[in-house]
Amino acid sequence: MSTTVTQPGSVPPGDPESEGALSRYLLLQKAGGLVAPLVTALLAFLVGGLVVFATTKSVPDTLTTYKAIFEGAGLNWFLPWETCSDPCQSAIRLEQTLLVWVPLVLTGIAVAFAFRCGLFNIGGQGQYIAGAIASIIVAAELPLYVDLPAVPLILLTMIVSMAAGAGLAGIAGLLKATVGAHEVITTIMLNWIVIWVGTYLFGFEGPLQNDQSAEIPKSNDVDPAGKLTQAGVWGHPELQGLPWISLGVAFLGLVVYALVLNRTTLGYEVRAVGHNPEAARYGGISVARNYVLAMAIAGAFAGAAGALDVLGWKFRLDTTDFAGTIGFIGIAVALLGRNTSIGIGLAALLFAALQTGTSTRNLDPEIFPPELATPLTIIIQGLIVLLVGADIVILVLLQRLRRGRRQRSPA
Amino acid sequence: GSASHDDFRMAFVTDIGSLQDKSFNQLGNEGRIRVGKQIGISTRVYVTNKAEDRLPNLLAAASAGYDLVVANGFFHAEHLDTVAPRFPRQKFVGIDVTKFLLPSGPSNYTGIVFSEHEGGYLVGYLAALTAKRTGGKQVISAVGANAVPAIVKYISGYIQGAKKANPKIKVIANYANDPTFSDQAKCKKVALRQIAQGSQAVFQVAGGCGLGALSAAKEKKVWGIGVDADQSYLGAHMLTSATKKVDLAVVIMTKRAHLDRLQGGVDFLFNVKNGGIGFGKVSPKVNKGDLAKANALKRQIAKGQIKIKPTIKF
Amino acid sequence: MSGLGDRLPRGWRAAAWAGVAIGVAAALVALPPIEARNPVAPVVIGLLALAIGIGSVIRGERRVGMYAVSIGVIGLVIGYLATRSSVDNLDAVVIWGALLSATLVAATPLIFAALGGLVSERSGVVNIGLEGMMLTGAFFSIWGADVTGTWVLGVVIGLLSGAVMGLIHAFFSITLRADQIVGGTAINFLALGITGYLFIRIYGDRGTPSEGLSTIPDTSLDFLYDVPPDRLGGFLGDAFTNTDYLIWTALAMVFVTWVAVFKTPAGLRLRSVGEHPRAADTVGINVFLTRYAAVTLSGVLASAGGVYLALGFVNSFEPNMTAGRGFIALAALIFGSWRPFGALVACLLFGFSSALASSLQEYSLSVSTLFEALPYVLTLIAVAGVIGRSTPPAAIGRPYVKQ
Amino acid sequence: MATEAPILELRGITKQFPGVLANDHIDFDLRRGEVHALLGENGAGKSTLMNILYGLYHPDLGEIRIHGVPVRMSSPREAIASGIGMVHQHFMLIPVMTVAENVVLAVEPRRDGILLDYREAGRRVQDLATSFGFAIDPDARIQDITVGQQQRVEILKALYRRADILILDEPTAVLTPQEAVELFGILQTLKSEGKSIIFISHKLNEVLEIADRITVLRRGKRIETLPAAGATEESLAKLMVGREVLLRVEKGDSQPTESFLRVEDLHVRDERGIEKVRGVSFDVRGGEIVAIAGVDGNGQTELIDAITGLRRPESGQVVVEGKDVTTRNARHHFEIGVGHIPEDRQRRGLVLDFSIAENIGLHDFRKSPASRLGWLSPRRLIERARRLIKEFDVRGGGPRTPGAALSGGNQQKVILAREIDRDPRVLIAAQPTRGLDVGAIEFVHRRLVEERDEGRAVLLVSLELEEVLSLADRILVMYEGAIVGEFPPSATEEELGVAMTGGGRREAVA
Ligand SMILES: Nc1ncnc2c1ncn2[C@@H]1O[C@H](COP(=O)(O)OP(=O)(O)OP(=O)(O)O)[C@@H](O)[C@H]1O
Ligand SMILES: Nc1ncnc2c1ncn2[C@@H]1O[C@H](COP(=O)(O)OP(=O)(O)OP(=O)(O)O)[C@@H](O)[C@H]1O
Ligand SMILES: [Mg+2]
Ligand SMILES: [Mg+2]
Repeated sequence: MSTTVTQPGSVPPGDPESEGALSRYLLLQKAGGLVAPLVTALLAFLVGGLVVFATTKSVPDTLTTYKAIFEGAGLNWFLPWETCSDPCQSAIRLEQTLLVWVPLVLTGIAVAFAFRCGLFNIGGQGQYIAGAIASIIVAAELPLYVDLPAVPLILLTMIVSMAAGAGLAGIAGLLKATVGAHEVITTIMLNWIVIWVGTYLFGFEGPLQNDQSAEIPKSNDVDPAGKLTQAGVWGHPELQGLPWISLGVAFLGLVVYALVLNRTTLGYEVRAVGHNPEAARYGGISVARNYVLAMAIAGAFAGAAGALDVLGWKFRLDTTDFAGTIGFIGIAVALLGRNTSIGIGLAALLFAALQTGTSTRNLDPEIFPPELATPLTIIIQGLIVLLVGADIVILVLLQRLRRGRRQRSPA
Repeated sequence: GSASHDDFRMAFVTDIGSLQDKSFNQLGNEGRIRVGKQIGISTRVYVTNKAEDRLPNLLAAASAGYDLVVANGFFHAEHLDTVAPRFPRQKFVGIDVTKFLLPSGPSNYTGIVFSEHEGGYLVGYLAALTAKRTGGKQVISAVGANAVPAIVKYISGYIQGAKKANPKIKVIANYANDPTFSDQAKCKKVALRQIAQGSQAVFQVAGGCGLGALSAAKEKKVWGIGVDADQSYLGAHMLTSATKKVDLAVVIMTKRAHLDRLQGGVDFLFNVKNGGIGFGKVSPKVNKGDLAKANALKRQIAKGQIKIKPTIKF
Repeated sequence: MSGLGDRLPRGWRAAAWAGVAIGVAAALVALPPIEARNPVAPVVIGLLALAIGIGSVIRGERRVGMYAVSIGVIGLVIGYLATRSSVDNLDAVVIWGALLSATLVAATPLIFAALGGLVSERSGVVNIGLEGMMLTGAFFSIWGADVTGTWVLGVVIGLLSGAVMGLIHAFFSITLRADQIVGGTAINFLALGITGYLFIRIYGDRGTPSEGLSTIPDTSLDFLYDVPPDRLGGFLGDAFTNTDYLIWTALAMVFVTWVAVFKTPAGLRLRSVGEHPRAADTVGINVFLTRYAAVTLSGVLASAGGVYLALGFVNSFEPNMTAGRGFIALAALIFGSWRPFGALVACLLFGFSSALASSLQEYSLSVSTLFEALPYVLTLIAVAGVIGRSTPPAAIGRPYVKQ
Repeated sequence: MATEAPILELRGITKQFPGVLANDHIDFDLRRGEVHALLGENGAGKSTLMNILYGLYHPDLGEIRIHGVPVRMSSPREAIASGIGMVHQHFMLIPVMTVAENVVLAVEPRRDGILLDYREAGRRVQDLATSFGFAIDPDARIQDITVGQQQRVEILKALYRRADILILDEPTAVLTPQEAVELFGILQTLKSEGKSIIFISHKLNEVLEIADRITVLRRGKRIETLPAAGATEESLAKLMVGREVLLRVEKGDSQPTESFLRVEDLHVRDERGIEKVRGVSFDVRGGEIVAIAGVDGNGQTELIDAITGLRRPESGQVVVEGKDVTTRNARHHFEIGVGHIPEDRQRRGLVLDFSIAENIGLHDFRKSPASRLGWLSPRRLIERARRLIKEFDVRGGGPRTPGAALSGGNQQKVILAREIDRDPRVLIAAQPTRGLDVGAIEFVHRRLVEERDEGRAVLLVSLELEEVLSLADRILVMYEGAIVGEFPPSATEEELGVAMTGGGRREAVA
């Protein structure tokens, strides 16, 4: 696969023969980049089927359960022959899936971006919460004192939330850059610190606890002007519909991620530092600055996720929100998506679909006991992540296959 | 019931926490199963795993046409307020969700409120009496999971009850601060510290986490007091349990709805008087006189002769 | 030009350590049993420690000097705050025996898991699956004790389950050369899912048995209460009578791990594989086997943390009962620079501050949630201010490819 | 010299790598007590052959016999058991461990059955070293000792395992002339003890000096095995490359212009706070090559780091074209026209996972045409890379090929292309030919002279005296952080050698 256009008379640099082995390898890697996760996911579902089978003890029931998971995620909405009654259940379910997809994409990017700079950001959860808390402060508390129209309020909220996420992650980046503190420690610690601060703020007798019902550990509601639902939703605005803005921001996030990383000097620096900090330094790139910057940018993505959830459908925070796992699943999303934009988008869809698809409202309790639904989800997630690692096997198999074919076909 | 109710169906929506939380989710679910068998109706449970599940679960239950949808836990307030008005021909019940939390005031909604402080009062009273009889440093304690309304009410009642039995008693109240309600080690450590401060009885108000507190009581040979369900099965160290009969509430509401006698737009109070709140099996080692006093107190509370503040500062 | 030795005189290092001790003393004078009520005492003593620390730093003893500076400041602040607080509250918060006991209890699962991480990471395999390995150990120890009727077999089964998780991690990260972080993440998911699933299927409604479950017995050290004087006896009794065998095992394992990793041929080989697998290979060490053994052993050690938590401490199992301790252990391991005693110190610091955090509730229940952040804030400060960079084994995270 | 049956025979060894036939039916034998040199260009297959012998690679075809008995080397363990020891091209030492730990690894002396007896280990290492006549501190950490000492540790490792056959893969590539001489002394001792040695090198003079017999490989094939006596450098070079090679650099006289780079009383400390550069002053004018000669570890690395903005000097001045840049960072240096070919191409010179095109943009990706307003233009990067790949004859890949996939020599060409194409006024070249074969060295040398002739100021730092003598217009000798003498290119190796080891100190010339 050589797209090289050579000038007449000139010898192409690295002639096809010598480039052959290498380009074949690279092509394979690219193919593997798409094929392997797909095969992985399929394999994981097959193995997960064993768990379902062990539970239901019948093959048809296993298949029914899988069908229910698929339809529960609303993925059948995409099937052309699927008809949709009113209210369209498959649409509502898909909407729920996408509602989870949005923050998963953004926290996935938060992990991936740091990864590309050689940093392991376990702090996606904390940065997400920081963004959510900040958006409550701006969109629910601030309007009590100042009247702000919708557009400035929403913009301000988004900016402050992203800054909150960026600031939190930036601390980890700064500590890494200045004293060399390992980001795994600092992000874990910061996660817990934010969780407890949030619990304090909105908890019993906390400073930001709800004004109306003083005994419930939740925040005030987001000002109506701050709700993203005004600009239109997929579904009903009050029924946890998916704001188009959220969907748009998630897509935009993926595009921005890919562009920043691959098409900007900033991305070049980040990747250089990620691959070889010493060479980057030699190349005049400030490693410390990039550590801080990469973490801050990563945190901004996670912070945006928190803001979109609060402004888009949560409208308030309560203390149970802090025990969530969005940020941690973001790690799995980044890993499965191999830190690429498209990969993250697809991996997030898979994990989101799995979450909504296996919720008890979608599984028939007669067939699959509702109390086992949660562990089942987690087991399948684990299998997917585990088998991501096995992709080298798939790669090697593919390589063998291709080589075999090549040898058989006449030159 | 009449023929028109033969296809009556009921759904129960849990709050975050497992179906086996040994606490309000589990109790509510047991109520659902029991009432389903008793009056022969079909029922279904919807488990809430994450905050974003609450509304879709309610909506799914309502859309599926369940005649009665019971939602567990006060975090459902806003969502009930959204869903109930959309399905006016179906009934909605919210446990721990007073109707005042639903601004639109739907007429097909019935709130259920428990007087946990009465239960706390009773077990606090019994614990203090028992400690008095044992002698020594007069200290008892309570371990709450987090500062949420039901827990605050339990502990407030507990303190007042203990002081009623012995005004000089010291009551240590701590939170384990375990949002997951499952980190038993945390509750156990808190309880151990309380016992080191001389506590003779540990009241757990922390669901799954609280089992750790009871384990500390067992190990240190002091009294343990269960919560919500009757936890006397945990062993001989159990003094008693403060019971909150969520299961009973589910059963009663369902039966009423089934007979079409469920009144909307009101709150239903469960307390000592109507048996929704009380104490469970009492250890046989407890002095009979003390038990009699506690039972007498219970009757007084039922008659409204004793004022218990739902929340006090502690 | 004078050599390195001349510029770092031993005297200043000793002085710096003395500064650390004085810093501790600044806090101690204001705490029970001394309870000085005048803020001058802790402030003066704290400033002394600070001065010594600064002096040492200027004289070139930077590391220990910084310890003295930070301990001096912390001692000063704690001491000052203590003199401002009521004696009642102080007495309720600072029960040294109970604090120490709670510290040990909180630290023990972390110690096991951190040692597990150490063995694996010293061989070059990142292990962020510690959390999952702990959780499996927790569940299977309870299940084992329940089924076999004896805690000994419960412990064995719990440890075996950890070994299996370790083997899975080893297979994927060594044989299949999967990304080690991916493998560890998967282990965490799988453990959470599998233990949750089995717990519900086996123990559904009532939870793991409470009566009749054979659990790890406590060491009976009641005689400690009789040690004179009364105060000391009370302290020792409060601190140590509640300790079960696994607490002592954990402390012993720190020493054993240190000897095994740094003083034996096997340890040398283990470290060589983690530093430079190709070099190890060229002298005939089997890199794969060494790593397999290390990761499996890592699973056993980490699961011991879970075994202690479930079968040793709370005597029951709840899904997700490890609640993030595996990650804290990982942080402790890094904090301690991949050294057993370093990790021990980190675990104890963490255990102590979380014990302290929950007793600080005496001051205010409504902000008790904020106190919960104390261990994390302290760890962050320690890492940022004093510990700084810690160098991991050179080959960590990289799969070894034989030619 | 022994003439009995060979103690080691390789027959028909063949090894295919993806795309490369690294060894093609190679025969080789080794006699007792001889030094047998293996000679060949980069990539000729020398290391591959030895790795097969040592059990690291498995041959596709062929047979290994020791004392006439066929053996299967499936891992280094078998090789060690057969009495083979190998000093690898890239040392197999663990930097954070001590000399003793490295030597005894896997064959540790024990105490009480389970504990490692460190004292015994240290003693054995000490004894062994003494008996072969070299000094080493068993308790020193590898990362703290010089490369020459590290090599001795490698030899000790083999001897400790009672090796009769010692393979040395390019042992002198990293040594100073003095160290090389010492090494040859050691090899003579080993020979007299009856050990047999396989000696791999690109350096023809060394091979002629030390070897008894020479086998030449070219492109995976054995070309010839001949006795050293009677061979000449020219004849060997021709056998290696397959054509006539210019061994001396052709260059005219230099026409120096004004000073482009001036260093004034520079003091630099290393990471551990030790002063490695102590008051160095010199200047380099346009159109001349100034070489800094010296034994490794005498402050060259720190000096270059300070001059290129990678390390903040303690005091003193660095002036480029009249501008004081002492406190400016690396990026600033590159921007005002300093080119830097770094010492360690893999660790520093290249981002191995980046493509060639991206690597070539490492210094100017921020500027047009590589980027505009922060936006990269991959197309322009690739165009430029394609041009330079052709101009600098980089083989083994196209613009999108990752740097890691290139051989060492080609990696160096990529760096050279990047640094020279930016048209720097000052070009700093540190060890630019380390590990390269004669063909590649010839290319690099020619380019450096060309750059000089175009009026650039070239600062060459090299451990190779031959290189220094043939390229430099002026030679500065660095010893213990100071310039101890300046020499003209007509100086002899002996003169330089004396200065480099601290003998006959002269006042530094500004
Ligand atoms: N990932 C890879 N895929 C295919 N070939 C590779 C890969 N990595 C390295 N190679 C090949 O391996 C060789 C690199 O090995 P090495 O650096 O030992 O080369 P060398 O023989 O020393 O060359 P030089 O003479 O330039 O130093 C290159 O020829 C390259 O083509
Ligand atoms: N692991 C490998 N994978 C693919 N190709 C390899 C590998 N190792 C070596 N090669 C290729 O095999 C050929 C012989 O390499 P080898 O390292 O034996 O050369 P060499 O003679 O030792 O060169 P040098 O003088 O640079 O050390 C080279 O073309 C190299 O690119
Ligand atoms: Mg070689
Ligand atoms: Mg080479």
